[in-house]
Amino acid sequence: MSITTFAIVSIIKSIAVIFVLLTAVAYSVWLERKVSAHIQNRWGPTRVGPFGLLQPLADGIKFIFKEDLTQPYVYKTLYIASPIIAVVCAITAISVIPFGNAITIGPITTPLQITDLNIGLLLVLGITSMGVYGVALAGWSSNSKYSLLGGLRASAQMISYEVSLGLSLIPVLMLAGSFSLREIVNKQQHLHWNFFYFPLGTLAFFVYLISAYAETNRTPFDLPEAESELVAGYHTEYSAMKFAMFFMAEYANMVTVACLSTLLFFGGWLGPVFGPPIVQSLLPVVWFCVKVFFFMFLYVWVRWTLPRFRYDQLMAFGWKVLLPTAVANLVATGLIVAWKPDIWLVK
Amino acid sequence: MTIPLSAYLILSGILFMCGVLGFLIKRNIITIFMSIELMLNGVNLSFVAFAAQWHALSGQIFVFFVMVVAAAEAAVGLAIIIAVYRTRETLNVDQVNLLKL
Amino acid sequence: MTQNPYLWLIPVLPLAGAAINGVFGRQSSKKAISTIALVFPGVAFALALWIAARFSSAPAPYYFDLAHWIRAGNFQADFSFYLDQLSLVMLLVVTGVGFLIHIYSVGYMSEDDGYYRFMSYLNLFMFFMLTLVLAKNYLLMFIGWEGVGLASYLLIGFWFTKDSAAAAGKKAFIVNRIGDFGFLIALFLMIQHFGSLDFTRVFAAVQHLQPEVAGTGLLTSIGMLLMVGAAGKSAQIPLYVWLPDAMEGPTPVSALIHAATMVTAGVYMVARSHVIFERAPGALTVVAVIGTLTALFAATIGIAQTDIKKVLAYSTVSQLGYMFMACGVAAFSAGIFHLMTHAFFKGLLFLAAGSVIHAMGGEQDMRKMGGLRKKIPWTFWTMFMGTLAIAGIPGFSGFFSKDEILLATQRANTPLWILGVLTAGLTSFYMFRLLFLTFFGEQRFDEHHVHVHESPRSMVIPLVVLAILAVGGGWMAAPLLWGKANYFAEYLSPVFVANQEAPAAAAESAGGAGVLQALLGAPVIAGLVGLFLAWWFYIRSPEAPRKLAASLAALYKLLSGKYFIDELYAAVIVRPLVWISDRILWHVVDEGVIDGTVNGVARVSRESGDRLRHASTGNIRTYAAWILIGVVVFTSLLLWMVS
Amino acid sequence: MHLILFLFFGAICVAGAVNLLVQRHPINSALSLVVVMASLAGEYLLLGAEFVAAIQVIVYAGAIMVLFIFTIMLLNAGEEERSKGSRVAILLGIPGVAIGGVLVAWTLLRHSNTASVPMFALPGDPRVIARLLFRDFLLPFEVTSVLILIAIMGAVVLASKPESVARPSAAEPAPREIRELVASGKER
Repeated sequence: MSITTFAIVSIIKSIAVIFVLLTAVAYSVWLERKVSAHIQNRWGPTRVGPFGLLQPLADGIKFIFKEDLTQPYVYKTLYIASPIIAVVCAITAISVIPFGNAITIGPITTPLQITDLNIGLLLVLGITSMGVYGVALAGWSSNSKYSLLGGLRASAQMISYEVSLGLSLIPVLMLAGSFSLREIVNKQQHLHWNFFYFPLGTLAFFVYLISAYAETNRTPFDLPEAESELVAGYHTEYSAMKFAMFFMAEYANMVTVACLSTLLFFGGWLGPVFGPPIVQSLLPVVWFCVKVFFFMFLYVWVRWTLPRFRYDQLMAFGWKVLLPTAVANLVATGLIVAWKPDIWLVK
Repeated sequence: MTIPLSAYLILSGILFMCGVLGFLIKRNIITIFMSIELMLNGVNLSFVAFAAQWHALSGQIFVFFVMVVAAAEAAVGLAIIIAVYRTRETLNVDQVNLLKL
Repeated sequence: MTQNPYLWLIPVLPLAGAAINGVFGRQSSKKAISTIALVFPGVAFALALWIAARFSSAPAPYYFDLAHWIRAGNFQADFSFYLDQLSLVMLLVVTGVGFLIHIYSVGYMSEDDGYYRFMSYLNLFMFFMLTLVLAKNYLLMFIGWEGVGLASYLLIGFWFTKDSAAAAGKKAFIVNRIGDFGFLIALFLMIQHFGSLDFTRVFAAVQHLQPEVAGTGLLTSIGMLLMVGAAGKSAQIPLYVWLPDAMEGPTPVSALIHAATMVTAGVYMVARSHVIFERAPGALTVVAVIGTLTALFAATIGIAQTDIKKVLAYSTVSQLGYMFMACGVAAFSAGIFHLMTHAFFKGLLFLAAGSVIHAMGGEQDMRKMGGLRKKIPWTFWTMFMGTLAIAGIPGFSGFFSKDEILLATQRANTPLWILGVLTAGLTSFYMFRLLFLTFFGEQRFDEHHVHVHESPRSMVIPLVVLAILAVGGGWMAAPLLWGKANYFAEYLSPVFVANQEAPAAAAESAGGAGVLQALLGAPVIAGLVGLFLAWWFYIRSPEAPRKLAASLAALYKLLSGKYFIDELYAAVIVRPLVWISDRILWHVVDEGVIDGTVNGVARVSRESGDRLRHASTGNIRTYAAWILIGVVVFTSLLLWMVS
Repeated sequence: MHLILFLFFGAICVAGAVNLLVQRHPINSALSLVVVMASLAGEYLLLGAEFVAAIQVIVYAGAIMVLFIFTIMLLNAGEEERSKGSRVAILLGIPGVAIGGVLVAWTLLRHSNTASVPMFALPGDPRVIARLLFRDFLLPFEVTSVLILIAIMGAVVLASKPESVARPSAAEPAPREIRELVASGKER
């Protein structure tokens, strides 16, 4: 595999993944509107295409043609830069996510993953922490009190939950023994999913899930851009395309979180595989997509059922409840793993 | 293909000197504080470069400790800056020269 | 060497008396004070007599080590006491005459309000004098030496309210200290070379010292330094100036200290270290010369004095000169004999002068006296006895002791002998001048101002006793006249065993001829001539002295001005010293150097602090720049050193 | 190829550093510093220290710089105005930096013959680093943890509202008095 072939393959893979990601983002918007509607006993978008499937396309076109007005008092450069930062960070996180094991087309067999870094998980953490800049700078550069406050609250929330996110991942690492996501998945063969590593794995999963929701400013934790609170939080001053970018960044983050949770806790692409080799190589991807879809559904489901946290409750819960449990869990798993590395309570 | 060690050292030297210059020229306390962080980063780079050259991982360990200290310093420093701002209403370092509270 | 456990009691008893009087004196009555002041020295005197009585029973030198004092390496000095014939004589003189003077001063000082203080000082003086006399090593002797100096200072300056008394006390003490300086250096030399200060060990070391070491002037220098000490204490030529001023003190003090005991300490010390002086002929001649010169010099001044106590003071100086002359010609026993007789008649003369002053209500100037013969007969007769004794009239103690000295000097070296005889003449002249001025001629004071009265019994009794001693004291040496050996010299011979073969023997051979020659000897003639001249001047033609004084005005002024020695010392030593300490030591050294450095340091730190203050401007960027400069300098230094 | 990457990241670093000096608004210099840190992470990757790069991004770029931006936002620090400031800083500072630079360059060039650094020479494998960190450097690790604890407490106390800090009521006028003093801009 010379350098050139490697370059071509990786380019093809990255284009494919980005395309899939963007469509997934668009259709998660659709998913959200449909599910939220059905939760509220109404139909949601049905006019545009069968079951409203083309609604995201319509939204996209709408955003493109909308008037993009930038206020004079705005700190121009950062005002434009921040949505870009947000989107870039959200998308680069996908590069490390494996969504299936290897696939051989003709002479080339490549892992179904853009790149396999042995510090994969760390990179994801790094990227998410960089994501804070987009939000913070957006809030600040639009130069209005609401957006500033919204930006501050959002970044404060993301920072404080980032800590518990990181700590909740460490038990998974202890079980897997490596940062590389592919390695973690391979460790979860034969239904040894981390989720089933009762009780520590499950606890770790729930801590992860909650802090991930907070990271992406979703549902119970979406105070910063809640309409009733701070008008629209940090992206009040944004319109049209820049607003759409924030939207895309948010949903991209949701997708990343969903992928991560499946990989780390629900055994990624592992599932029963049968049929001819081509089918066998594609089935893991199907399993992976099913699990991701489930988590996306969970996102939407939680959003439209749970009430919103007040800001001090949110911070208190983050620091005084979530973080201690994450640490306790970490210590417990550490002890257990050190004591009996391969013990499984649920066989 | 290999890169001579001195290249890394020159880069860290430049970063360090920029940090020092920033410390001297800038008037905003926060910017001064940032130039200190820049100096620390320059040092980190030379740490890692030497670690790579001597094949001793302990060089990298030192980078972690530098980071920890930098984090602690940043936290306390910024708290102080906030406190100074609250009493002095200014961030210009030349006006913060009353040698008393 | 027999152990005698009572030796240490003799000095301690007066100390106890002094302590009790000193502490409880203020609130106890005069009677109680005087009883204590008399009982303790009295017991000491009795103890001394008891020891003297049993003296011949045990082998001569008694010793008693009271306690260890200094143990420094091989140098050792203890509180140990030593008694041999010489110190027994001194002991008897000191305790005897001292006790008599104590009785006398009870009467003399009774109406003085500092009575208890005076008595305790006297006892204290007795304690120090006895330690000096009974010491077994030079260090203990030195304690006594200093103590006696202290006591004399206290007693001279007893009426400290009087400026002149206080000044005289200070002068006495300082001049003594100068003498002690020489004495100390002698002690150091002894320690250095003989390793000890104990008499027996030092003299043994000196005895078998090789000639070449002695030749190097070690012994001569020690001798000379000891002489300086003695000169200081016994008021010889260079350091005699303090004695005439010491007359400021009460008369018993002058009698006890400046006649009988303290001033003789120098002579005793020289006699005690005769072993050193004998092997240092140079030092011995110096002693002799100083002695003679002092004798002559003091006698000449004595002639022109008008104050009765000053005359006696100068006569004491001159008699001490005689004693040193005796020691100088190695006739130590003669010196000690004269010391003893002098203690008797000089003590008597002073006490008599005291009672005259007492009678005259404090008047001391002879020109205001005259014709007291009838009014105070007891004082007159006792004083007359004393004058006869001191003038060397045959039959009285002075004749025996002084002539023996002159006899020894005649044999040793004639020029000193001639001066000696001349001094003898002068002595008798000024003594009889004193006698005729005070007791004969017409009264030069008006009756109703000064009602002359005889002194109380407590003062007269000591006078009588001393008069008897002054007369009888000399007969101990009488056998010399008719050929037998001089009893006193023989008695002292074991102490001065070294020069056994020297003059004493010669005295024996010339036994027979000695009688007549002694009687008609030059000193007796000189004495009689002095008597006749005094009679001629002051009885026959009272105006003669005035005429003579007018004709020899310059000489007379010189003598009455005491050769202006005091002024000389003041000009040569005191004023330059004061100038130096004022101009240089005070302004230049003290203020300039010491204060200068201290204030300098303070000023430097303050100013540097002030200058540095400007460095801390509060501007953070300045600090940063300074830090950077520091870093750069250090790294360049480091690199420069490394490369 | 690596040289190109090294030069690329190096150039970004230097550009970021210089930008930090040139920019007048602190937010810009803060962002340029973030850029410097990210490019440094790239350099670490080139040197093979992946874990360090990741940590650099997470800790430095992700946490510390966020703190800085927070402070800038909270205090809405404005443009830097040209106050005369200390002459010493300029007079001594600039030559000092120059000499320092010369010194560093001189030493480096004198040692320029040192062995070159092979790429990815040292796989900064987290497993090895962990073993080192928790065995050889355990004490420093614990000490730094205490340091961090103290820093947290310090920051909380310092940055908390004055009411919570025991401020003697009598001293209430202090801030105004100081403000006037400062406002009058009395230069030392």
